[in-house]
Amino acid sequence: MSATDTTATAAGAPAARRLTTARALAEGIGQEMERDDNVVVLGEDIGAYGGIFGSTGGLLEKFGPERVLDTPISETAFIGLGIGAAVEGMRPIVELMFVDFFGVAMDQIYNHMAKIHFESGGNVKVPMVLMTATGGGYGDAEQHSQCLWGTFAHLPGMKVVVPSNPADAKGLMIAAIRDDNPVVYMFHKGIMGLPWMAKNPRSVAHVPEEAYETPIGKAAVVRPGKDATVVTLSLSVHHALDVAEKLAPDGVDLEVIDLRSLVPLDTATILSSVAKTGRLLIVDEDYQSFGLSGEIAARVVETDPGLLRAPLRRVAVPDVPIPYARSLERAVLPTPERIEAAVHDLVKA
Amino acid sequence: MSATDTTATAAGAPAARRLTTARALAEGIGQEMERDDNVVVLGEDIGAYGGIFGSTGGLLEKFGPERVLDTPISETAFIGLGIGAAVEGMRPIVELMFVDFFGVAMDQIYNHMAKIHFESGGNVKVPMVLMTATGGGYGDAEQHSQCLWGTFAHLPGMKVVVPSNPADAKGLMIAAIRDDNPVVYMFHKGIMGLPWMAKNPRSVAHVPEEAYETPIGKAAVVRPGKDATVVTLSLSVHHALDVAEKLAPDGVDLEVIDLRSLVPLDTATILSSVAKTGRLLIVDEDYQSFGLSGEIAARVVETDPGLLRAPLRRVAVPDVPIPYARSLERAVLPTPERIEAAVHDLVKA
Amino acid sequence: MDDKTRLDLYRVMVLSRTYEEAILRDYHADKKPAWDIGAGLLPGEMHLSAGQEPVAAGVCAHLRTDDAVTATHRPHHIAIAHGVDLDKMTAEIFGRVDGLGRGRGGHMHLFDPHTHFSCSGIIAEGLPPALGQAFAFKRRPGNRVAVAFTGEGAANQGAFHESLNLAARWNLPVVFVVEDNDWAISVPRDVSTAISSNADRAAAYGIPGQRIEDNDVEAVYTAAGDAVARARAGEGPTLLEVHTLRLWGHFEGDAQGYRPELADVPGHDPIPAYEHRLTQAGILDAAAVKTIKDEASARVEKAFAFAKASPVPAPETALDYVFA
Amino acid sequence: MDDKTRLDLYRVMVLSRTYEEAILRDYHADKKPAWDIGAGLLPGEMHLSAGQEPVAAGVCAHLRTDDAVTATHRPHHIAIAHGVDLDKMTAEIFGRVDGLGRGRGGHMHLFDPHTHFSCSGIIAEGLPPALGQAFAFKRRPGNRVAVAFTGEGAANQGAFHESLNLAARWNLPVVFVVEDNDWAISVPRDVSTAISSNADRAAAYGIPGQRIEDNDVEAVYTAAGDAVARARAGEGPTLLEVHTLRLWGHFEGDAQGYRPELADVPGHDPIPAYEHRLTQAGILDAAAVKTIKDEASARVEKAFAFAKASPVPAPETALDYVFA
Ligand SMILES: Cc1ncc(C[n+]2csc(CCOP(=O)(O)OP(=O)(O)O)c2C)c(N)n1
Ligand SMILES: Cc1ncc(C[n+]2csc(CCOP(=O)(O)OP(=O)(O)O)c2C)c(N)n1
Ligand SMILES: [Mg+2]
Ligand SMILES: [Mg+2]
Repeated sequence: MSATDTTATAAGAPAARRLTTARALAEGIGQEMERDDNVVVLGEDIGAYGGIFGSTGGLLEKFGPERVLDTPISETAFIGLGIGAAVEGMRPIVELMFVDFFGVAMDQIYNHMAKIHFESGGNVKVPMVLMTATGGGYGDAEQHSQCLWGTFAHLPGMKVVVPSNPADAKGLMIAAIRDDNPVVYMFHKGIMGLPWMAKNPRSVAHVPEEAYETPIGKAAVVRPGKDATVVTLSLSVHHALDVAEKLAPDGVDLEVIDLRSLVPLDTATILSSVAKTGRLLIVDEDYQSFGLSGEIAARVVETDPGLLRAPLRRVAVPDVPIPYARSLERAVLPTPERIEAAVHDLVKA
Repeated sequence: MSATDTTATAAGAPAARRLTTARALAEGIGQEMERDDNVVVLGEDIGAYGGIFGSTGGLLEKFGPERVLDTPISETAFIGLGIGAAVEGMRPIVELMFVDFFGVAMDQIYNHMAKIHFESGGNVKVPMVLMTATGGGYGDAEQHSQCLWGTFAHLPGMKVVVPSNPADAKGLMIAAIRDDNPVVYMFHKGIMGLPWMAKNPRSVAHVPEEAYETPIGKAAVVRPGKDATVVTLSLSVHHALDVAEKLAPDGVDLEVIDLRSLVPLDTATILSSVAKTGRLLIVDEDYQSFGLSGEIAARVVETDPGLLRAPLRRVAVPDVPIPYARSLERAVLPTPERIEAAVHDLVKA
Repeated sequence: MDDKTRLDLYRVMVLSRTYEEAILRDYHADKKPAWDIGAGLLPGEMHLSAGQEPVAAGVCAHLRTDDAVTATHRPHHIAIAHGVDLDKMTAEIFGRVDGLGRGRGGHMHLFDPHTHFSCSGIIAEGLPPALGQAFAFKRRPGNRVAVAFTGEGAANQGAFHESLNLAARWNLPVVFVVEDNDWAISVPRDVSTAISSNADRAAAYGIPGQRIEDNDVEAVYTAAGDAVARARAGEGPTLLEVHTLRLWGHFEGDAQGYRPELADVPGHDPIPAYEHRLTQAGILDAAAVKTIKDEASARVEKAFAFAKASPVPAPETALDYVFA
Repeated sequence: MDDKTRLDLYRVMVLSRTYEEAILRDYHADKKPAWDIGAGLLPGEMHLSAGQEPVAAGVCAHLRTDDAVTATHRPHHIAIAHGVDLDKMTAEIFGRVDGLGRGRGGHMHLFDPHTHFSCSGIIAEGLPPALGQAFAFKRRPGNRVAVAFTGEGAANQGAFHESLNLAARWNLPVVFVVEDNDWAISVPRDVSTAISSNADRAAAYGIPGQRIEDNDVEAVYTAAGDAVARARAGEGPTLLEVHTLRLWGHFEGDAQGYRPELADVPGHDPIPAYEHRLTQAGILDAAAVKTIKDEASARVEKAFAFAKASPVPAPETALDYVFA
């Protein structure tokens, strides 16, 4: 698809400066590249194309082919190359075009990138960012629509961050680049504000001009509420907020938590919210079983099962590959409709 | 290591016929190969060597190199070959020597083996068995000691079975071969009864001579009890049983559930046990977070959080790679000591 | 090469092109005014094969219905040349219940047990399953073969190497066909690949390798004939690379700003060129061209009508077919 | 080739062999009577390099401390030849706090930032990181190089192909060294590999490839010298394959029942052979041999003493070092 649109600057004050998530992300990378020569970007179609989802738009023009490198379709080789470069003190950002492709290079990722620091007893650091696109909802079917963050979060040694909006996308990328650990940075295509994909209204928003870090490991309570807690992340945050706004007039007051990072997971924020509301809905676009939603449930009940005054509710992909036909894809994704139905169960339970 | 020991037949009655898990597994494969020419075995060192962990001992001698094939170290190619052969109606058993190596071939496994049936709308079946060794406890460190069943169970389209003893190992293998779906068969090295590894006493036991199926998707209550439920699998079943026997005299009566299969997961058996005991300990040799233990917690509390009269306890690998030094490895594995300590917490809570 | 064969090659190329033009039309028709990849009758990525017809036509002309073919994310021309049912294929691309996969798979996941055709959206990962089909064929009567198609960009993926070595070592009846259209999305072949011809990589596996230049359907036909014959005769795999042309973008919506030679591309369209060649040879004339194109249009229209008349899958069936 | 160089090669080979013999002793010492892989001072798999010393010695003789080396599951001879601190390496293999990885990694996971040495237990997966080290070196002064070692079995793994293509295309200062010891555990090279020399695979990447026969340390030295010089000069990667010998089992405990030529193996031990050659050449005599072996034994004894004196890691520290 054609490169992402340029900054949509609202008339006047830079305070009102609005960017798409894709632009904010690329801006964060660019600012770190200016600050530190060791930051380079590698991947497929991240140069002239600017990244299939716009994550590297404008970087080649600005930093040249020595620091923004298009690779062959050899994920094992170029992700491993990133690891070796990081071991030697560089800070590579390597893009895996779609997270769905992890299976061709997972050994470098989980047996090397994630374990070298531990195996070396802390003597070797691997400060790299593995950036990848996630998610469905646009008809790309089984091999191009997955989230899979549960798969990465299950394996020790890598941090996992998942932004939901432009400001966090920039701040989490800068924090990831500066982190001395490998960080898997997972952006959902649906939050990028791409000109060629249905945009959620919050995919273009104010982003501070200067470089800043959004802390890794800290969730955000994006909507305070008292009746029930919705723990979610990425594109689903926007569905949850939309449902919350829709139900507010009926007197249903939802608290919405945007996890922002899975590893480390901000258990404290989840627990204090559930302690307050006594009701928990987890909304996750990854596969339901053996993943994120289960882990959150466990963290709550290993603290105190009494916190839950109603049965846990989960809205996730029901352990089925993402089908192509829209009617089927809609049925398995965590849509506002499914979230609303779950909230009704939860609050009347 | 040298091939597994031969059948240890107890004097007299075939009823008392005792096999190691490795022998029972190989016997199950052999009986199916006799029954059906479409059953073949592929993998590294599964021919003359008989499988590094004895899973194919004696099969080359019996069925020859046309049906028992040593492969190059090309997991993507030979697992994919298994898929294509299965698509054409064969029933290949493909061994991935250690599950730790999944990362070099995961795309064939999860994007192809597991999804083709769904993508084809049920028109193409992939009846293959992916057999792999799991687990640590013998000093093999970060890249050769993992369980990772949570990783496979999270991804839809493959059944996942995990035997804990000789009779189930044979029955689950036969059921897996006859199943029209891809089945990931994960055996722990510590249950195989290998002559060169510390044996647990239950790794040599009676195994019926004839071919039989152990149903996939059905857990076993291996020890009934009333005070607390221990849900576990694979080698940890034996640690749990040992702890249960040790604590019985002190009046602690544990119910131990051997899951045997993760996909499908026998939620009903777990729920009825927890409904009875009100106390749940999950023992899992896989990484703790975002995996099996969380999923079980979620299934309980989405049914009824009131079932849990005490906080959930988990004994798993605490989100750290498996270290080499024995002192450290012991500290992270679900040892009887850690299980016993958790049971004490659980029953006095 | 006889006239009938040449006409058949032309016919297949025309049918394939007519098909892609029809998809192109419907794909964009209802994504306006604000182009949205997820909108309309045909959501998702759409990789069309215009310009690459000579590869599919020349290779598949040698195949029987019971031979296996694995294709890539750009599969339509290959499916058509191998004789996949056009109605069911189109219904699948439209996500309907009468599709090859009952609407589950879509355009990158076409599975036809009848013609042993399949494809995958993951680069080079269609090769290993082709080995397995060849492995099964080798153990049964019929001298069946498997053909695995892939792009030149895919030839740098590990699966390519592993598959060629294993096929060669086990002497499997497989033909590997690399469609070199010069581009992997925005990355030119010389940026990604250390050598100029992937056919030279055959030597790394001790098998014959041949590169066919100029997108020449008859040269493809000849080379593929030898390769398929070798495989049928039990002489093992062959690697072919065809220098072909990506007439359109990588996928629909690709502005191709990265593509310097864009202006010359239409001038290299292989179909008018072959039409001219056959006309010069006196095998074709304007009337025959019109008949062939009309037949193609009629066949494609019928397939599209079938697809559009087929029901959309019911949401309640979304969980079906995960397991057999 | 001067005498000093030849003596140094011999010295490194002897040190490496002396080291492996000491590991062998301690590995089996306390696994009796019922041999248990998990028991004793050295638990887990143990892959020893006896017989392969000529490869490590001949290649690493050309390296500087700040050049990078990645090795395999069979890393000791390479680590020794590259000058990894023997005390810390031994402490790591014994799982002690003074080890290279504070006892976390063990014998397949040796990381030495000082000599830029690392290894991995996953086949062929040590190659991609070597590319990254070379990539970093290329952007900095010093003409540093990276050498990636791998076995002949590993040459059929996808990572091998991807790494050679990328290194060649980006003209990285890397030398790939394939140790062909004829076996991948129980699978002979001709069962796994479609061609007889992996050096021939260099042509698939447009880089020089050379096979060195007869486990000849001096031939390795010469070939590696050229390869390292090319890399330092910015002329890109080279692929070398050395026909070497696995003198012992794949790992300790391997009965090698699958190995027909087992009886002849000891006769091909490269160390007595080189000793003889240097003696014939008048460079070595019995006294010199004794001195060199005594020095090696003393060095190894010191390392083992250091290791055994180092504390076992405290269980409370098991969760350390997951993150920086
Ligand atoms: C393993 C993997 N990596 C990356 C992609 C994304 N991708 C899809 S098509 C494509 C380019 C393929 O180029 P080529 O093989 O030449 O085929 P072409 O598109 O030119 O027909 C890429 C990189 C993928 N689908 N799978
Ligand atoms: C990806 C992967 N597959 C399989 C293994 C198991 N394995 C360890 S060593 C080995 C044989 C390696 O042979 P080769 O590369 O020739 O090295 P050698 O052992 O002969 O030194 C195998 C198959 C592994 N470690 N990694
Ligand atoms: Mg191409
Ligand atoms: Mg070898």
